[in-house]
Amino acid sequence: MQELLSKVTDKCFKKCISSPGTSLGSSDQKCIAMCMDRYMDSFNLVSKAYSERLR
Amino acid sequence: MQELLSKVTDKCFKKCISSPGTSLGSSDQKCIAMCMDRYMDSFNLVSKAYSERLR
Amino acid sequence: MQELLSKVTDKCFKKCISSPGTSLGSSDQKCIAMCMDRYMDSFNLVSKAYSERLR
Amino acid sequence: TEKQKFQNIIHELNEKCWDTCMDKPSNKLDSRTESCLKNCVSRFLDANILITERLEKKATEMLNNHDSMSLE
Amino acid sequence: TEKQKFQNIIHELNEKCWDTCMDKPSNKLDSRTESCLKNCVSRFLDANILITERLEKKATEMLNNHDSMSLE
Amino acid sequence: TEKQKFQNIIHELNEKCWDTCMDKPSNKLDSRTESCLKNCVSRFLDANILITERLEKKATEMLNNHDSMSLE
Repeated sequence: MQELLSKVTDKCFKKCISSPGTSLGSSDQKCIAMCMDRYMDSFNLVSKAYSERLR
Repeated sequence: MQELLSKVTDKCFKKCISSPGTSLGSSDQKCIAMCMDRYMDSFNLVSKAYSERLR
Repeated sequence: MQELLSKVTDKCFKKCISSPGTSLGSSDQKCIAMCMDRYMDSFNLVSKAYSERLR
Repeated sequence: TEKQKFQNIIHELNEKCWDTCMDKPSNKLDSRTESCLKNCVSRFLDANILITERLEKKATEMLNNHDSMSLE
Repeated sequence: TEKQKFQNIIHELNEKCWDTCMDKPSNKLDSRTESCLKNCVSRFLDANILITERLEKKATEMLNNHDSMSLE
Repeated sequence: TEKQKFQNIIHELNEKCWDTCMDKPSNKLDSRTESCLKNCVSRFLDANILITERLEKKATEMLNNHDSMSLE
């Protein structure tokens, strides 16, 4: 969980906040929320694909 | 050896497979083989250059 | 200190020496010196900003 | 140690914000880069809080729906 | 532990394939990104196998030619 | 061990210089890439020496001025 938190923060900060402003605007927040959901989708998909290949 | 395997895979995957398809085509395979040989050339050359500077 | 040395070398080599030549020219040296000073400025500033947020 | 842990966080944060904010290094830290670095630290912490809360919410939902739904 | 090792591989693989496949995050994982992620995992494992085999072959050759040739 | 430490340095240095010098891999290491790799190692070590010296000088200055100036 700690690992996931750190990776999501790293990846989604890069994707969503290219030039940091004085506050986290609502579009930044939306981007971060979506990015986090997609990162977890990706993690599940990669996990499944890897397990299937191992069989 | 484990370290070399992991670095070669990382670097050569990035160099040779920018958009992964449904199989590893022959040109991808050729690129990976060449990339691996060059990575080992580079490793030997860097190792030699570093040793010479230390002397 | 060891960590700082390794990070400064990494970041400033990338910023200042994009195509390595046969010697470290005076402009490269100047760039590296400035880059190192700015990296330490940045470290102090980030450290201060982080401490202030924690309060 | 605590101090070491703090130093590690600063090193990592400084690396990220340096990559985000620093263009070519010059004689002095200009005000634009300075603002960018300060904002970068604050926005990174904001993002971290947002993600932590959302992650906890999702973990709780998963636990609650454990019987009726699969993880997927 | 075994489970921890598996998790670490997935974290690393996911990071690589995220960087390769994900453009701007949207409301849903679109089918193009989904295919890309699946293919990315498979191609990465293919590449890993190819490189492992070639590395073993080279190591064997080196051992066999040990007397007549230098490593260089 | 010493040998392991040496290997780790070479692995790291090779990664950096590969990223700096290698374009698309070809049948042979061409002379331009070869020069770039050799120069990359030497320049990296030059830069490392320059930074180490400067860092030591700064650390000494800080210690000497400890009473009259704050670290900022």
